[in-house]
Amino acid sequence: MSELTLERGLAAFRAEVDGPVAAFFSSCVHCGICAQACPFYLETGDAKYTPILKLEPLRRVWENDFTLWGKIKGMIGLQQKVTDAMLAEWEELLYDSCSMCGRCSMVCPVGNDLALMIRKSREGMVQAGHAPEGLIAASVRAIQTGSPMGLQWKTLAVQIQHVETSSGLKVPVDQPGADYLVLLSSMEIINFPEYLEAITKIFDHAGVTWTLSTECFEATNAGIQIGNKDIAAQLVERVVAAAEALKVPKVISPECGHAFTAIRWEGPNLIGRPYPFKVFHIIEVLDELRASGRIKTEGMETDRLSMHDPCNLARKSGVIQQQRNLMNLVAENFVELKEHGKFQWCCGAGGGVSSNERAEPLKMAAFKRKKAQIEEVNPERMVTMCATCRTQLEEGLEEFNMEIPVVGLTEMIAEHLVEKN
Amino acid sequence: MSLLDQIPVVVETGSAVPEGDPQSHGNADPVLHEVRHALSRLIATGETTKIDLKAMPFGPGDLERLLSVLGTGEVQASIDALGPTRVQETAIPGVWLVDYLNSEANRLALHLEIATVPEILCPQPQDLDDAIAALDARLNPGRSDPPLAS
Amino acid sequence: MAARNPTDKTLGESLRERGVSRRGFLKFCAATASMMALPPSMAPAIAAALEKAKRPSVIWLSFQECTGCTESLTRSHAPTLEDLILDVISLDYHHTLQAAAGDAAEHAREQAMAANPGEYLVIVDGSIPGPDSNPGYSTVAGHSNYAMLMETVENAAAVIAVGTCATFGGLPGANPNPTGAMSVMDLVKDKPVINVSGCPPIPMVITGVIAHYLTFGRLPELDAYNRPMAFFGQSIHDRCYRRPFYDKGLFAKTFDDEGARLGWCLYELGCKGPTTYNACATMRWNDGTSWPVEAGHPCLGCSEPRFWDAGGFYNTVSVPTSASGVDVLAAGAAGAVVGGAVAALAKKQTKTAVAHRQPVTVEELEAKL
Amino acid sequence: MSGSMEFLLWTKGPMFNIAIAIFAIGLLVRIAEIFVLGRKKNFAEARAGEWGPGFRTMLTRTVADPGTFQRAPFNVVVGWVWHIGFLIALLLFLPHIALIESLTGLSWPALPNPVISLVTSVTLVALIATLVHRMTHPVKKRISTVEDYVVWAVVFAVVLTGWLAYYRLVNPYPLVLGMHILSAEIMLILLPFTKLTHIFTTFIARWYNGAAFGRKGVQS
Repeated sequence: MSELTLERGLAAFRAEVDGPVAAFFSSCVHCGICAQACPFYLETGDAKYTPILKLEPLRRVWENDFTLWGKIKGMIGLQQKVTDAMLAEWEELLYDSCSMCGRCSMVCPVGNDLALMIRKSREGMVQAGHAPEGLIAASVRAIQTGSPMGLQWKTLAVQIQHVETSSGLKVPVDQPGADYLVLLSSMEIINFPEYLEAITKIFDHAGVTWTLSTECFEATNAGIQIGNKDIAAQLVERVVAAAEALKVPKVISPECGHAFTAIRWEGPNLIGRPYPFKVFHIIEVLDELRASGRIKTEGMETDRLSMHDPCNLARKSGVIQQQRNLMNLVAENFVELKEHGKFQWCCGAGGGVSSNERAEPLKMAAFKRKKAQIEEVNPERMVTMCATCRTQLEEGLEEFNMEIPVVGLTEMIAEHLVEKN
Repeated sequence: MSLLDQIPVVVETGSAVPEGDPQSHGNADPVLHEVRHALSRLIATGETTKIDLKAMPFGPGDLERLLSVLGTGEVQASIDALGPTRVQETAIPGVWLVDYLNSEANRLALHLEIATVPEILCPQPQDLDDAIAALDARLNPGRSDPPLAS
Repeated sequence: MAARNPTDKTLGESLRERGVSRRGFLKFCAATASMMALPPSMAPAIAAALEKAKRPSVIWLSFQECTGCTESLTRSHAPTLEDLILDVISLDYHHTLQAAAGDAAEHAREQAMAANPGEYLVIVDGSIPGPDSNPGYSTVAGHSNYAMLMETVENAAAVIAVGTCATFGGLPGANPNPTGAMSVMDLVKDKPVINVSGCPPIPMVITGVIAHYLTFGRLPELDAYNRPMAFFGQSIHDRCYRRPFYDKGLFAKTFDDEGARLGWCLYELGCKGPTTYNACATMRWNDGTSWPVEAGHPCLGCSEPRFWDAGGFYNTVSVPTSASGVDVLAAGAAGAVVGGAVAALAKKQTKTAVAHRQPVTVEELEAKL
Repeated sequence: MSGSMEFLLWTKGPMFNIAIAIFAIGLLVRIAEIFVLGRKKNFAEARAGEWGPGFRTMLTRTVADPGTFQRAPFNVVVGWVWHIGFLIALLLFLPHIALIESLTGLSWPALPNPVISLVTSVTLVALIATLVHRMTHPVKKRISTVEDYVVWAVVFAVVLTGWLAYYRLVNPYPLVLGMHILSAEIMLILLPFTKLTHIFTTFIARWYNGAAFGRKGVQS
């Protein structure tokens, strides 16, 4: 059987070099501003977590193989080679200490999209056999069982039953021709089953036709997190097959950040063709229903609420105003974190960090940035719309003994629906 | 030839020479300040100063401005040695203009001298040494050996 | 110009003999100080030194030159200070000025050399075809310039190179230098060489250098090009009366615009004053009447090496001497060609890279667990 | 015979031609390398166009976002000061404009020389500050390479010699002017092969960044 080697890794790095990568590396002046945008550097103070430094393997491949100067350097023996040992050292930098939150991409003075290059670098790392064990395991489970957590339909079926019992509503499954195919994430199914009940209620309230698919219920994409387009493409194909089988025009990605960017932005490119359907995040759908007057709410939350924008949703997908519209619908004492929207700070758990057990200490260190932000406005509860962020906020706040509950925005909307007569 | 074309020449027709307010280039003022310092040294210690106006980077109008500021005083003197030398007191006591000319009235040097009396007006020490002898020679044109100067 | 014994009398004596009084001598010294760019307070010291100075013998050699330097020296109105100085030196041989011709003239030169070994001054104007050039380019009395120079300087006290041809090669040495012209200091290595550059040099500077030699009996302080610091120590720009306009950013753009009429700085018209070291700005020309910048023309930089090859006279100092927009375009075109070739190679590499990329299978991943 | 004037003429003549040729060829190679690599077709449905946001980011990245400014004020301000100072001295000093005009035929009004000299002095101080920062700040120290220090030295040499030449602090003047021109030529030669390329490629990089975020509906 073939195996993952340095040569395959270098080939994968090479395959990732394109115009933007060349422009970015040509432009870097080593100003170090990207470090000021990275929670992993800021909260550890360790300069090795400077974002541009994490990209050194990709930079070397670019310089050595794609520039005239690099070739001249090669002739006089000045090339800096990428070695297996180097990649082993960089594994921590490219996985454990980066949530691909993209904040560095927003502040780089010369305009380098560093997060994009981290994503590209991971392609090489996987092929060279230098991906973290936790992410490899999740990827294998996702391919083999359909869920990165090894969750199966029968578990979901139990949850569906619970939801139907408690809400008295039917959860539609495999309904061809529905408006929306709803995807879920394993984490929601296990940790936040209230999400399924909430959308069941809201869609019933708004008169939206929707369905789950027994073929594919999982929205998350371990291939994106580990950084391998072969695995990622297989997972996307499952969603596309399910949506095409049920002939739905729209697919809803759940309260999960990376699942949305995976299916919304990377998916079509992974499979090499446009979708025959449109993809939305649940928050986009809810705001559209609100705007068209199909969601009627009553009562307001009166306690002081603040909100965490998931990186993948806000900065990396442009969903920023929608969640604010929804907050204003049901909360009268909503206070923004100081830096929010496209300049929000990552919770520290994204980009596969939360699936990478050994990164736990770094994950908690990075959270301190969020914690400081929360302390600044001192809310009574936090609202968010990503299961990974929510878990991280809950664990983090508990770790620092802060009594601030975290709620999902969708559930909060569901709680304020006007009761049907 | 193409380089010649690059020489910027603009032919104007019928334009008058601009109003000729003679320009001063501001180079007189530093010299006037130097004169002021020299005057205070003269008053305090008796030290005299000579300023070589020919060595100054004067533009058109600068010398005129300098001289008009200094003005014309009461004393004028002329020395006839190796062509004329004209000494003119300025309106500032102690500041003299000494103009060294050759026999064809071309200027050899032009000095401002800050002194009670310009050096060139004073008899030269060696000439003073010979003065009595010279006078005696005129008193006794017949005598060949000069008397002792006692 | 018959050979006298030049070392008999001191300068003071010979001036006194000509009826110059002590007051007149003081005046002479004041003017000499001014000429030597020394402060007026130096006049008494100059007087004391000149009293005792001996009249030196001078041999003036003219090689590949235009006689402009000699013209410069002799076109001053008589009797000037320069004349006085020249009269008190013993100019024993001058190609252009001497009345003698042929063997008699050459004899005068040889006699002066024999009478004052190690003491006579040699003044040279004009450049010299080098030892490797065809000697026929310039000869005097059948001697090549090179041979005559080397023979004459052999027992000289010092050599004064007058004019840019003698100091730096000048016009004969300009590209492509057909005669292989060289300067005096290129050829004379074992004698002191004083360079009085300029095309032509300011006459007072020529005599000033001689006066300095007479006054102090030694060579003046020289700059890196062996030019007397007293006259070449400051640039035209530093002593220019138009300098305030440079500092204020007021420039004439053409020869007859408002700025030109108002006497603004000529930098943009190609003035080489910033890179040129000479005394024009203070000593001026034509008995102190004016000088090029005052007349409204930029300095050509004639007292600097290779000034003929330093780009156009009307090009700003900062402009390169040869490159033009066409050259940049040519380089750009070459860049586009090379760039295209490199790019094509890169494109091929990318395709190869993508082709070489091997898909990852779940089995491969599992093997890592 | 080789003195300061010969040196100056060498920098203004043959060396200038060599420098400008290497610069032009090297830079075009660099830019061709970027554009030929290009981007793959993007199949994901865009929220907005790429051109508008791309061009906007090309400009807006010049100014740091408020948060970054608060966290790294020294880095941002000093970087700004010396970049602007360098550009003013480069583009608005009369001798430089004359040079550009001789090469391109384009010219514009210059700033008065005392303004340029003041700006240059400030630039020098700011450049020294960037060096101290690079050698002391843990991040900058960690990510700095030999190239960073070489490029700093060259840029500093260009500004310093220009400043020395303006004040005519080195004698003879042709020597310091020649050193200024030579250091500028070294900078031109190094430009396509070092991070100095960012002078040109940063606008390409910013456009790619703005376009990538812009099509997802975020003005980066």
